[in-house]
Amino acid sequence: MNAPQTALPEPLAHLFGEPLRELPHDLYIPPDALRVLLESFEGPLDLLLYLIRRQNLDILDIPMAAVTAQYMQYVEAMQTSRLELAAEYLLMAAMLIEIKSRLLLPKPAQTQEDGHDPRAELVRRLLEYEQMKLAAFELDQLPQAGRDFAWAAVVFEKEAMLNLPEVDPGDLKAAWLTILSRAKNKRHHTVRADELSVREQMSHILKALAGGRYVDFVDLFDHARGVPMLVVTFTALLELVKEKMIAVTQEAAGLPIYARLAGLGDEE
Amino acid sequence: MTRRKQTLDLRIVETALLVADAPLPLSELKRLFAEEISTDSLTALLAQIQVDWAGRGVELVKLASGWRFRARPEMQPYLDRLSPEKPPRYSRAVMETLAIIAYRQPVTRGEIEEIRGVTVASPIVQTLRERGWVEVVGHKEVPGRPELLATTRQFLDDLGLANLRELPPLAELGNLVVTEPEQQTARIE
Amino acid sequence: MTRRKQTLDLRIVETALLVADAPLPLSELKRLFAEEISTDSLTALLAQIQVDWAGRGVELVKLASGWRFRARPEMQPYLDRLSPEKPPRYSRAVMETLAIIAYRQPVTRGEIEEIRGVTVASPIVQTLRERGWVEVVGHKEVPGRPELLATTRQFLDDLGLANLRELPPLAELGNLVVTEPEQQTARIE
Repeated sequence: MNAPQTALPEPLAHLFGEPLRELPHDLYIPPDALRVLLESFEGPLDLLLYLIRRQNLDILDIPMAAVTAQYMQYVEAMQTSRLELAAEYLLMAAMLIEIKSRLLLPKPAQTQEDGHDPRAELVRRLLEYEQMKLAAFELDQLPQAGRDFAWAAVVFEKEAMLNLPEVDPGDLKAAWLTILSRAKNKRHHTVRADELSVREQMSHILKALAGGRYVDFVDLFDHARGVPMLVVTFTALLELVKEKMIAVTQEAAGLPIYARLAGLGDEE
Repeated sequence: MTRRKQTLDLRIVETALLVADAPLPLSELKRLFAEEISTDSLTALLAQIQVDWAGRGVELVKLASGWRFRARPEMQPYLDRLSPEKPPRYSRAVMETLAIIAYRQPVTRGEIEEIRGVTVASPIVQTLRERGWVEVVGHKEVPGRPELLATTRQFLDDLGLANLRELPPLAELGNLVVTEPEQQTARIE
Repeated sequence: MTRRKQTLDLRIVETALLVADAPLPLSELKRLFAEEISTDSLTALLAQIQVDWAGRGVELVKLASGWRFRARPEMQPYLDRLSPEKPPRYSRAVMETLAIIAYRQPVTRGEIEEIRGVTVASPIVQTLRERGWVEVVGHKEVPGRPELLATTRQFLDDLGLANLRELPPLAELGNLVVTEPEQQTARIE
């Protein structure tokens, strides 16, 4: 990074009581860039890796003093710039200082953990993190649907063949049963076959009178269909009159009786 | 245009059309190319693609809103096997309304509502009328002159019935429904 | 199989794959045919389609959930001209979390945090779940019963992978270090 050598208005940090006006040369970052750079780290492990890799240090033989010092400089720079400092950074700082101090202490003779390096756990974590960091980079290089390639999307316009629901008489019965089971009083809802034929004939008569035609009462009866049908038709006519669906008129006794749809004659 | 350049242009247009989720007008297709492409050249490319795809299951068609690849209708029988559509069913509201019209006709909407205990939305009756199963056969002479609804000949045909009496008799349904004994004796018979 | 029959079968499979809005597994493709088709015949058809499409802008690929046509990544620069708003790249935090879930699955959030050394914000996992790349596959039987996260088939599909083994190989831990071999053996247990 080629940094412009502008004087920093305030000490970046204090190292051993001395104000640090400039970050060490290899560490120098223009103040504006500091925030961006620090925000670009994915946490303390990432920052540590950066420090180690940047100085080409052997990760398996981290010079704890140097790395800890550098790390602390960054952390202090973060505090000076009033960047929101995540607890993880401070935790890592504590861990680094602890490792450093344990390395400085003479090893207690009796509890000699043979060859155990206090740095081992840190190194393991750094390597594992770096492995995943690289894997993330590799994953991001893979062509990604939507970003790097598009799926084929040929349309298939289904023939506007309206698929109508099928209904069979049993469905009607089932529907009626539902109504029945819901109704408090099913007295009105019992329909018998003979009643149905009356109701069917009622619809027939209404259709015959469609458009407000006057139809001779006699013509509504179809003698070919037998006496029971005549009775049904008569019952249907009575029911229609009673339910105010048709009107039956006769000008005078002996003249033909006419049936028509109710209400229409009054307006015409 | 060199032959090679033309092949690349063809591939680009073809690919764009194969992945587009909407028809692409010429103006859009032109944006595929950094250098300007004339309408004639583009139309020639599209015509060439149509020729390339002749005899396949997918064709390039020109629609009002642009060009688009689509599966030929002949492919429908095969494609239908992938997603066999379940026959749709009428909602309970439609079936109940139909049952009431069938058994209680001629009947007004108000009467249907009385029996069902809920309002009958217009689309329900509309559905049945559009299906050709229900028609208006008159008006009842009460305030508002409500329409009288009845079933049609087509309804009987579609359900395979000769007449309404062939509908399942409902009298014995009483056995299937748990009600108080006194209510059962109160039935009109 | 007659030549003509084979051409028709090719067209049918090709059309179904071009039209499908998700990868089609062999089991699904078999349903295209009324008569039974052997896996070998079907695989041969798919291989033939791949040959037919060689050198074009769209290719047939085998993914975790089945076969699907997709535009070659080389075509993306052209396609991007049609829709300039590219989906954003995921942040490093998202990609690192995804990598840990992909390579270490099934894994808890706590375990991800341990590897990354920072807390994993909920929106990160949420982003991956909404994309359909990560799902909860169970709970770890430790206090708090944290969710176990794993990648989905769609994750593999969207990255053009047939299975998890096709993920880029992890860098060997030893190779991460630029040192003499003897040091490596000395330090890493």
